[in-house]
Amino acid sequence: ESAGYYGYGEPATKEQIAGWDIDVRPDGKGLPEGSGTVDEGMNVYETYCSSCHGAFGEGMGRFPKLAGGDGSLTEDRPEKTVGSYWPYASTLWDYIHRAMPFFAPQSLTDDQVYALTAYVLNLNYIVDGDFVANKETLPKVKMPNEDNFVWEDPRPDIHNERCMKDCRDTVEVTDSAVGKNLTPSTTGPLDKGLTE
Amino acid sequence: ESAGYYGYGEPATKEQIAGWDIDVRPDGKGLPEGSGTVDEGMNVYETYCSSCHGAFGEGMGRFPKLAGGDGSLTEDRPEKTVGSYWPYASTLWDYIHRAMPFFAPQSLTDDQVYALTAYVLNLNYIVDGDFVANKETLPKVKMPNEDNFVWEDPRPDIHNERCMKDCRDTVEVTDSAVGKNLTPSTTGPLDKGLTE
Amino acid sequence: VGGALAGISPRLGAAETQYPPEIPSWTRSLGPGVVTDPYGVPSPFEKGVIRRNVPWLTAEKTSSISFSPLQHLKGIITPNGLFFERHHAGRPEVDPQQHRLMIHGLVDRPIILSMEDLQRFPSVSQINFIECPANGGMEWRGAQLNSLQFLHGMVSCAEWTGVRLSTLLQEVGMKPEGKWLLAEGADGAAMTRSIPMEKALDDVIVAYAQNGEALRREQGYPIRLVVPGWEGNTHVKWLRRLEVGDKPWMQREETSKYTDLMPDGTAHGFTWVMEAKSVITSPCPEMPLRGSGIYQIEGIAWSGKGKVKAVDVSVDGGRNWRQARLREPVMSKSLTRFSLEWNWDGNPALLQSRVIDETGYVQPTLSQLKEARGTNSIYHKNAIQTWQVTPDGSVNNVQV
Amino acid sequence: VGGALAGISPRLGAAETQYPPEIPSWTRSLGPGVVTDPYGVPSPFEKGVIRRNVPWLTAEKTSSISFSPLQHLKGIITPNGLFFERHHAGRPEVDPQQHRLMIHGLVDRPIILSMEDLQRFPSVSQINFIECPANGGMEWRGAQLNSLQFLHGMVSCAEWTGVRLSTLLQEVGMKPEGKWLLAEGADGAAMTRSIPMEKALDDVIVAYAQNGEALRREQGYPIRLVVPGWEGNTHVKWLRRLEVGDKPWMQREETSKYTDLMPDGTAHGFTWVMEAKSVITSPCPEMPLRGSGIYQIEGIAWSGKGKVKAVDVSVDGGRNWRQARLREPVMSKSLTRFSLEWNWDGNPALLQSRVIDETGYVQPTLSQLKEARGTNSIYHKNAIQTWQVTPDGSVNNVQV
Ligand code: HEC
Ligand code: HEC
Ligand SMILES: [Ca+2]
Ligand SMILES: [Ca+2]
Ligand SMILES: [Ca+2]
Ligand SMILES: [Ca+2]
Ligand SMILES: [Ca+2]
Ligand SMILES: [Ca+2]
Ligand SMILES: [Co+2]
Ligand SMILES: [Co+2]
Repeated sequence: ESAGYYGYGEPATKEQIAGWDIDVRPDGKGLPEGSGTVDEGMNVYETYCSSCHGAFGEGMGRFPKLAGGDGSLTEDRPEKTVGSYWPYASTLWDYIHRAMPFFAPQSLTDDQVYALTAYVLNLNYIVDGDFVANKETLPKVKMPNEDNFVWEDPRPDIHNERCMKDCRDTVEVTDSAVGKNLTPSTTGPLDKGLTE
Repeated sequence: ESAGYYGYGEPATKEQIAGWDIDVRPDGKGLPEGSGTVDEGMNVYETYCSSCHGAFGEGMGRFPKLAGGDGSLTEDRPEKTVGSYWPYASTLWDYIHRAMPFFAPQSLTDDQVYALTAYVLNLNYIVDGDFVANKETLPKVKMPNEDNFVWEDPRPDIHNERCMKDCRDTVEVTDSAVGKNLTPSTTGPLDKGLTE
Repeated sequence: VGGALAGISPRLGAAETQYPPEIPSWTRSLGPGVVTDPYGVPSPFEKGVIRRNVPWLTAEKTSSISFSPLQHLKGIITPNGLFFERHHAGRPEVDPQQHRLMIHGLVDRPIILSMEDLQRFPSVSQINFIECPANGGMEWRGAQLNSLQFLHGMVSCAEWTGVRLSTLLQEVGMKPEGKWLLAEGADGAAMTRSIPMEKALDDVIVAYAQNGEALRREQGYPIRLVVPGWEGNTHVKWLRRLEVGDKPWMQREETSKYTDLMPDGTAHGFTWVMEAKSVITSPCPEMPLRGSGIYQIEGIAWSGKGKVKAVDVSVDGGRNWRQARLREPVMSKSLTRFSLEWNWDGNPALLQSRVIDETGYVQPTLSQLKEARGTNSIYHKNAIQTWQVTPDGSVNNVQV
Repeated sequence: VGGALAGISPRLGAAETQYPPEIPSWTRSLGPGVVTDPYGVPSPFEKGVIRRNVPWLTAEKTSSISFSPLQHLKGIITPNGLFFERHHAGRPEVDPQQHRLMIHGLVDRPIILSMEDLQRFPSVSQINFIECPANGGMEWRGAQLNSLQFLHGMVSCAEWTGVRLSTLLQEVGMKPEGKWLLAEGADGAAMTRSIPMEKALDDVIVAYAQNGEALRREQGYPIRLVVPGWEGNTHVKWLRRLEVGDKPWMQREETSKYTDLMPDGTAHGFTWVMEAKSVITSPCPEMPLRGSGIYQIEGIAWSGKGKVKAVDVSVDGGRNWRQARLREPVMSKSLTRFSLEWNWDGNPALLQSRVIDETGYVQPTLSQLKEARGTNSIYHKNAIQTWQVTPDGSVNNVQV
């Protein structure tokens, strides 16, 4: 059938699309007018963000760290942050704008989101203190970890034969969950969450 | 696998089986010791049964009629009762014993059930007033409608070709549910039952 | 796009719409977290999607039926909370710790099984419909109810898991004279049905699970018989006892009830199979049309004898038919969905569906059934349903 | 057999047992009638069968997970009330009357659909599992949780009904440059994922029903994407928007999250497929053995690439394997049940299951995955699970 065969629904008007089309791509497509500085970002951040993510993006409890972790990706305990891990700056604008602050998503102005983006990038030493984020500057920000991403699935990375007999010599139990005291109750009422 | 291969559960003892094995067959298999007369049955019936089934088995509201309906099976509105329809007397003993009185099943003694069986049969003019029901007499009671049952499924009784085009000449709506005012509400809360 | 710094969620307000270009309130706030409902329930917006009963049909709700809301259901699985109900003495509250299954009679090793014992046997799962043979039985004499739910809602379909009767009968060592099986429930009706051994050994299971979880109380918790394709009443619920015998028991439910009275006064017993049936579920009285245009006529079909082979749809009261598309998966003794595109021009129409099953059986018309069986056989009314479409889009139950 | 005339139900009493030869109290009384629960709920005896969470895993229940009680589930359908949960901003309460789906971008006819509009399109049903790619992700470094539910309960399976994306994209007239699709949710996370057009046009649906009824709120009511076999996170819930574009959007969930960090510091993105996996569900830590004897080792297997071809079971930690029986139906990108009889002699044992899917892929060991990917890739841990059986019948989560 050709387009419009069923004819259900209504045409989406430009205004309606504008109200919902909030996504932003690495090439800057989707970024609105407006701008924000690192300093402005610091103010907004203190008001809406630091309570969960810490004054310098260091995280609080199990709320995510937003800065730091440089060079940790090959370590035993990697710290994946905006600075150490994220491949694109656009994602930061997009995500803050769509999902933060956690308890009131999509409540910030575009200028505020630009400012916060500038601030978080600066916390990660990716941009200088005089950086002004806008739809021209952001797509040009090169994230430190961008080139470490492989956007193709290398799997299957394990290729096994279906062995049926004498498939291995020894079997040694190397670890057990017994006695670790990490398992919530699996009968009766739910365990109370630690955060409540 | 042979019997007992899994070996789960426990052997059912004679006593345990006796406690649960309550079914009765037309040949009398399953009928216990004991007996009851039509007169005894009338007393028990008045105490436990007449409130729902009427003093003479004539039924109450939509509670089933237990007697009458003779010769009605070929009429426009057949009345299917123990007398007019049921093929076997054993079923009466079995059913009263397992399921009646409605609010207290399996509360009657075997003698009471024999007496009730005799009484309901008598209400239907199937046995005389001096009939004594017991495991000898009951299997011999011949029910009036027994021979009208065919214990083999005659279906498929309709054999259609799968016609696709011009399969009938006229189509006339012969009846409609519209306006009959019989349909409970299909949205919102449930209709209150008439009996509540 | 964006709010004001001053207030959080500044655009929230009672008079607001929630559709584009507005950003809905639920997008601008946090919802309740996980395990808010450790056992989940439907959205409050779905509160009309419930089982319903017809008060004037039965004397008591304890010996009564409730109907599945077919007009709202999709696919072939009936969610457990909406499976139709048929109780003869209410819905017992059985304690699975205390409940037992006794298997005895013409066997070498009569046994008593706890529910734990039962679950240790090899198990199978199968998706089967269950239909009460009285489904639609109030319509022999004429059109009465203007509702898909009340006309056809005594059929539901689930994935059943349990133990094959053949496994259990092998375990107890059936004697060669064992030709019949009595199944008995633990409800106040102590419901019983006689089942011939051939069927019992074929595909019958003692089920303990329904759509993945323990049976619901309304469907026989903790165990029931599933007798694929046969009268719902044979699927004895709250199963407590299985006795092997050499003859049928002629219990009340297979003599007084669930026998089919013919116009000549004879009656057919042991009419166990649910013959093939289908019904259009959309549109239907509860789901009328909204103006002319393209619709997908959709419905369900099933056969107690195996798989659905085809379904045809007519929009002119059975004069002409077009073959519908069957939706995967098509499974034996399970509901099967069909659909057919229809461009409604706004004129009156008479919609019908007609199933053909793998035995070649073609679903009959009501007139044919009445001619063959009269109007007093109550059960097994598997006739073609006619929905009358009027120019305003209303859909009504009519007979032609 | 029979009571006394004097009192009704004379044998009822608190100290009584309810098993043979006693007649249970629920057989000697009437239960509640039909529509006692117009929408049914499980027996109170099943109150322990619930979704559970692990409080120490996440900061907030609003961005958290709950696990399906696999130890209690049978067959392949997960009942809707027990489907696992994964929310990033809680479970929004969406009003289906106000909810809209917008389809725009590189299309000729951008449209906005109400939920009624959407349900008019031709629909399909398919039984598919959904698995969170973080299922079991806490066990890369060692055995932590001693519970089937918490180790593997982020997978569930349902019959989904909805409209093929290909149908919708055809309706809006996709431009030839349209190579990617962005799906966006209406929750507080406004969850987004980029999906390549090839997959979108293959088997993805916009689902509005789950096991016959409307989606549950926890699963995206009123509509979600079902992306068969792919990471659960791509199955965007509370779907509000589909945009066609020429490049992926590199959203937070496909960059910061759901990418797999390798020991050399590189990371693999777009690792969408859930590779084949299996786990023994009985016995398991929650369902220990009760003495030596015959058991049916049972479990579930699945593959994001199609059908399960075979499952093997080992009782000696992977030294020797026997092929298990697969239970019908075996469907593509659906859970499949397997079982194998085992006569337990009471000695210690190490139970494992290993799935082979239709591509010939054999489920790997944990050591193999660790060797290939290190211990920090979080997602896609589809390794063979080892259950340690001790002489007292206990079953423990161990690594070998
Ligand atoms: C009430 C707590 C809270 C507040 C306030 C909050 N956040 Fe968050 N933030 C979270 C949580 C929780 C997550 C993880 C959400 C998830 O699991 O998807 C998160 C995630 C993030 C992330 C992604 C981290 C990653 O590595 O993927 C960024 C960036 C972020 N927040 C920025 C902000 C900014 C900027 C603000 C202020 C405008 C803010 N947050 C306010 C709780 C909060
Ligand atoms: C509280 C009401 C009530 C009382 C008291 C009662 N019954 Fe019933 N009886 C019913 C109902 C309701 C049915 C139909 C049950 C069903 O739907 O399966 C029934 C069915 C029967 C039937 C089967 C009728 C048929 O045609 O299938 C018989 C026989 C019967 N009762 C006998 C008795 C006897 C004997 C007693 C007394 C010991 C008794 N009943 C007490 C309500 C009652
Ligand atoms: Ca866009
Ligand atoms: Ca017996
Ligand atoms: Ca507004
Ligand atoms: Ca019959
Ligand atoms: Ca006692
Ligand atoms: Ca991934
Ligand atoms: Co904005
Ligand atoms: Co007795």
